[in-house]
Amino acid sequence: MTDLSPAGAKDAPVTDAAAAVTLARATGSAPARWTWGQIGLLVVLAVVVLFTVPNPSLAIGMLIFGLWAAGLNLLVGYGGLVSFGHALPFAYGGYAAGLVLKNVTTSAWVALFVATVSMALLSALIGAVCLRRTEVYFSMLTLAFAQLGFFIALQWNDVTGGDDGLAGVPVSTLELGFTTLELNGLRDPLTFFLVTAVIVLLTFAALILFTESPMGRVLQAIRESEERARGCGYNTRLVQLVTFIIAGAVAGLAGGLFAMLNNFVGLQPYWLLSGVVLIMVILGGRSSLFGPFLGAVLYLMLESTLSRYTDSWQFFVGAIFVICVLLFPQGLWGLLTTTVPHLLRRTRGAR
Amino acid sequence: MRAKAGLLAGAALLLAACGGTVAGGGGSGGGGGGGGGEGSTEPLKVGVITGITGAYVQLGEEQRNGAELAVKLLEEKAGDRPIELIVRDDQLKPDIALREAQALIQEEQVDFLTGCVSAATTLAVNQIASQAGVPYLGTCQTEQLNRPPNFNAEVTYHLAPTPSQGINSAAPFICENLGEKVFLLLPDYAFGHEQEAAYTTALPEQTGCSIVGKAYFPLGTTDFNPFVPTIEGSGANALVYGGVGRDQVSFLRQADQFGLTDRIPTFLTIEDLSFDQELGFDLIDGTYAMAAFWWNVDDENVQTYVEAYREEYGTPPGGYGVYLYNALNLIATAVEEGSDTPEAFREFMEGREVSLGQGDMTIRECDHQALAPIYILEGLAADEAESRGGDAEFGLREVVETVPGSEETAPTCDEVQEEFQRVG
Amino acid sequence: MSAAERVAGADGAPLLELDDVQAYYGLAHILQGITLTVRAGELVALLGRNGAGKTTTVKSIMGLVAVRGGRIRCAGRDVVGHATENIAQFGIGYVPEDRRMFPGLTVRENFRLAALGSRAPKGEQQAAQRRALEVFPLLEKHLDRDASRLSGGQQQMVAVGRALIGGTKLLLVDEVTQGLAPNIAHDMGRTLRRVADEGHGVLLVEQNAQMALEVADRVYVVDQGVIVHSGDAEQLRADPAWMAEHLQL
Amino acid sequence: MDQLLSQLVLGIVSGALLVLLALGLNLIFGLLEFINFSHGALYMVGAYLTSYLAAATGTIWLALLVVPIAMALIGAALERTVIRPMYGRDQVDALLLTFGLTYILIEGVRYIAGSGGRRVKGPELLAFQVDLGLGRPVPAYLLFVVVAVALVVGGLWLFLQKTNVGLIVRAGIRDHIMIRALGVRFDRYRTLVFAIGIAVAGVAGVLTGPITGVYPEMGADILILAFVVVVVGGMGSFWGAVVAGLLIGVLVSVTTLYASVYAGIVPFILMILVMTFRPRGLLGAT
Repeated sequence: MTDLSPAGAKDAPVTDAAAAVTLARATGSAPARWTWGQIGLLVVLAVVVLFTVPNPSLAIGMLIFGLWAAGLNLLVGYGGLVSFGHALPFAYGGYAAGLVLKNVTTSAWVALFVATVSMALLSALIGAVCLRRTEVYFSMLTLAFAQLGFFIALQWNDVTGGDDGLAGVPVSTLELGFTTLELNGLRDPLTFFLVTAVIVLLTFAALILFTESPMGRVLQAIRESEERARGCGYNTRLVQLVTFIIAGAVAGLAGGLFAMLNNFVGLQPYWLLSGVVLIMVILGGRSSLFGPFLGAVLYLMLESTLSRYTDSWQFFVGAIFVICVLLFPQGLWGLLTTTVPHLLRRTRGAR
Repeated sequence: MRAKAGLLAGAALLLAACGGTVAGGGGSGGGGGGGGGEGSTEPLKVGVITGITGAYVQLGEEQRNGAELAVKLLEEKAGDRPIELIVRDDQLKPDIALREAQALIQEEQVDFLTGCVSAATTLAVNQIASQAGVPYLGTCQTEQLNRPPNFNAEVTYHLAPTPSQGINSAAPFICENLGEKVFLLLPDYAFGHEQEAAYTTALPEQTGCSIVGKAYFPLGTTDFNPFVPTIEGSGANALVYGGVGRDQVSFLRQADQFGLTDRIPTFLTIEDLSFDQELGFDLIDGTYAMAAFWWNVDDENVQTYVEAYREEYGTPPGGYGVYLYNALNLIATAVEEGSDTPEAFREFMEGREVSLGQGDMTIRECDHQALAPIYILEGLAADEAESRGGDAEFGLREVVETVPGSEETAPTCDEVQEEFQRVG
Repeated sequence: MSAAERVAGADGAPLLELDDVQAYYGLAHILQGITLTVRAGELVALLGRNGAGKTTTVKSIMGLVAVRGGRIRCAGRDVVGHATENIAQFGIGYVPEDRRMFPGLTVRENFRLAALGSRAPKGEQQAAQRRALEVFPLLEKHLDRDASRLSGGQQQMVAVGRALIGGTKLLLVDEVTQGLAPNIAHDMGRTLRRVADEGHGVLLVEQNAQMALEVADRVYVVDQGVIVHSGDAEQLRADPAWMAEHLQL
Repeated sequence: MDQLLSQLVLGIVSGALLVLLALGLNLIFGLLEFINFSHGALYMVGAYLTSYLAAATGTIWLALLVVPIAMALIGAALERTVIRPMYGRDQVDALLLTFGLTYILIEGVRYIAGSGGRRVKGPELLAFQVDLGLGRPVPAYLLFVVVAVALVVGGLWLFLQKTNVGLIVRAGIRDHIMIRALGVRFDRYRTLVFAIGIAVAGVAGVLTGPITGVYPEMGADILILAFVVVVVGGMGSFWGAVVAGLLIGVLVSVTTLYASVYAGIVPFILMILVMTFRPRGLLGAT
């Protein structure tokens, strides 16, 4: 609770937030040059997934869950704000997109726009309440809101379909000016995959842009020491709120895509789902935006592969979590950033 | 460091080994059903999606057992075609059910889909089946599967009874034999709401019978103590409990501690042998339940199934495996007769009268609903079990009334048609 | 055996020796070579501006900051790399800059904790607590009050008293006068002087240079993580020009 | 009115079990500084041990003695092996670790004991009902649970207040750096506190068995509720956890009477309100 071991506020000659970020980088996070390289990595990952994952909807799901987790990592890894309720924006985005597709128009643009923007607005409200507290209290408040959302989704049968889920979401269409694509994840998974990949890549680039922007840097400074960032004259609450909104909007977008993929929005315990996405983030590594994609891919692969061989697959998933957290404190991303340069050096040395 | 690199390489290999189909165009959605026509010896692939992890594991395991047993008894053949059973876990989560259904259709190119223990997952699977044009035989009790907007006459079949079917069959018994002032204690999700609708229609139709109170308990409730005063305060002389599985075990245990079940006869909308065993004779004694299957029923076809099941798994089957047993038998027979396309299968199924694990059963034409007998069961004390024709270990209940499956107990086809027209 | 002999090292070697100590917070190189010594019976003041590295020096001695270079020896033993609790058991008493009173614990409980930490036999624990009260008799009547609710001056007494309990040879005192009224600060200074006279070594980190110079035997001045000046307190007191230059008085 | 009173009594019973879990969580969070997500699973393990012991001996009395000790040993072993490396690392790492432990424990138990639940027979001695003058009799076992919880809570409080170890634990919750600087070997107290927290969860597992039976997922839902209790009562506040546990038990129970549908969500609404108006919890230190 009282932790004074890191940078004692008085002695460290750190005078501005940007310096704090350099400092944060140095304490075990990713080297700076990976920042934009992450987009390249994501393209590579998407291609690998495209050609190797046997189940198309699983492959598409990996991209969507990855985006969801990357957005969450903005809060967890960059902002030090651990949300226990990130299933809420995802589910909300699903319902919003599903309802639009069902009742208003089958345009994917409109559905995704509504899912993203309305979730951003909702996040502003929820964030305003949750961000009044920090640490565990913040986490528990997000959990409470997620439970509230779950309760509403369960009870508001007429709109959400209750625990039966929102069924019969029609196949959406994507107008591109020169052509109109039908987004049917089942009949034409390749189109759906490519469209999702483009949306995910663009959003991912926007997220990187945010982390590299002055505001993103202040966010990381707040994680290191909120007091100091405030002392430097930053409105820390506002920066955190903006981040919360972005993370919410990204989750809303991911949820919308997921609803379009399944043509269905299901209801399941939100705290469990929130736990799953958080695990993807931690497993993948918190110090980058790409890490959570790795986490999502690994988690979904474990889940879908292991469950085919043994009923006790969750036992092995649990064991893998424990081993990962003990052996690779930086997650898969940390493994990558320490191993790859090392390998490169070795190959170069060999020549 | 070397170990880490090895791990990374291993992960990449694992990925590559899976062999992708998104790009490979393997996903020829709607590819199922085609099979190979008459005389083909291509394997008949049946996908089973059920909850092998999650709250109702026992039911899911039983469904898998039922399916595997059927395949074994069919000697793994439907006519000349070998039967290949592919079982997947939906964790009781609709989005997982969706994914697994998609995987079964796209990767495995299954010809038929079946299985489910919860309404939410059945609707999810049905939707994928509907899009892909693969016949789906639902096996859990829900009102929604073969109603608009979910019902797709091309592919959807429902082998388990709907809640209203059972409740209509049981209502006269409840009012005549248990009590006329009924309290409903129901789970707060779709299954409970469907029960409420059915009970509030069926019970007041009986002379002198009324509902004096109702309460919903949230999903995952295990502490039922707070409901006891409410129930007792309502002046009810009969209690209907609508929860299943874990909830039910907790409820009966706590009600017993209060002596509630001694004072107010209790009727269970759903029972299953696996939960009965956990409850034991002392808690079951004096309760009543209805079921679409009971292992002790005196019927030749039922007993064939029960004996085979006991031999294979050591215990008599509970209520959920039989739907899968029936489903596999129906599919195999249809394929054997050459009805292996979705269209031919529909023709085969509509109006079919068969006698399988549940005894005599009809699949009616209008909504593809199976009509099978509903049994009213009385819970026994341990010393009564054998003397009343049961089994010292598993004879936890005895059939006190059999209501044959009929058009009247389910919503009639006219009512169903009306609903279809109303929705459009 | 005099009090001074009781606490001092047998051979008269320094109680505390820092030799070219380097310490970092992340990448920031905070201590860039601190060298100083404290002997038994000596009160040494460590002065410097805000952010110069004073508190970090004390924390690095206590093992609360990772030392990445140089040596720290206490009573002839290397302490770098040892856990904080072990360092404390080498006979170092630590008075942290913000007193850290354990909210909800009484004064008596604070003393009892210190005695437990020393792992001395029970009888000696009692004696140690009595000695703390001899140094600060005022605390006697507050023994059963929540220490975190006492006045600032009283809290400092508890913090110092607590640090003295349990075989303490060397006292590290960080910003003890912060937020105290001038007369109370001077009382505290005199008390620390007395503690040193009894044979303890005292390292006093201070911003209040005036008070420190009054009671100290020797003075080190630290700036940007390096000792920039050291000398005899008495001489420096007589040198206003030096004071003005180094301490911005 | 009668009904409301009985509802209050029953609320206290449910609350009492929550209190036990919340106290353990609270102590562990206080001293080890992470949220122990495996707390619910360990509670489940305790309940399973009880079910086997009770089946072997025919009663839960022995389990009441043996299970807490066994759980304390399990807790200590876990702390020494997998939890210790988490100290000084981000809280989130401990979250993943304890999440993983939860999976391992639940699936491990399922593998050994099967998916179905097991019955635990309540003591014959208490198989009667007591008339508290509320119009309706209450099962004696439920009253026994309340008494047992009260004893455990009282014992824990005395331990924390009156013993040297308790003193160190209380101080460590406030400031574990300072307590080290006083020479206290803090690590062994972390082991001890984790063991105690798990032992108390084990007691809850023993007591719950005869009420709900035991099953692999039994820890999951109640764990979330126990977190809510900790936060509502105030992180690190002993009596806060007790008061909040009873309050939430009663609140859920009374809501059940008037609007059962809302019973599940009431604790969370309460938590949002408390966080808004009393950020440190009902009895949390400011």
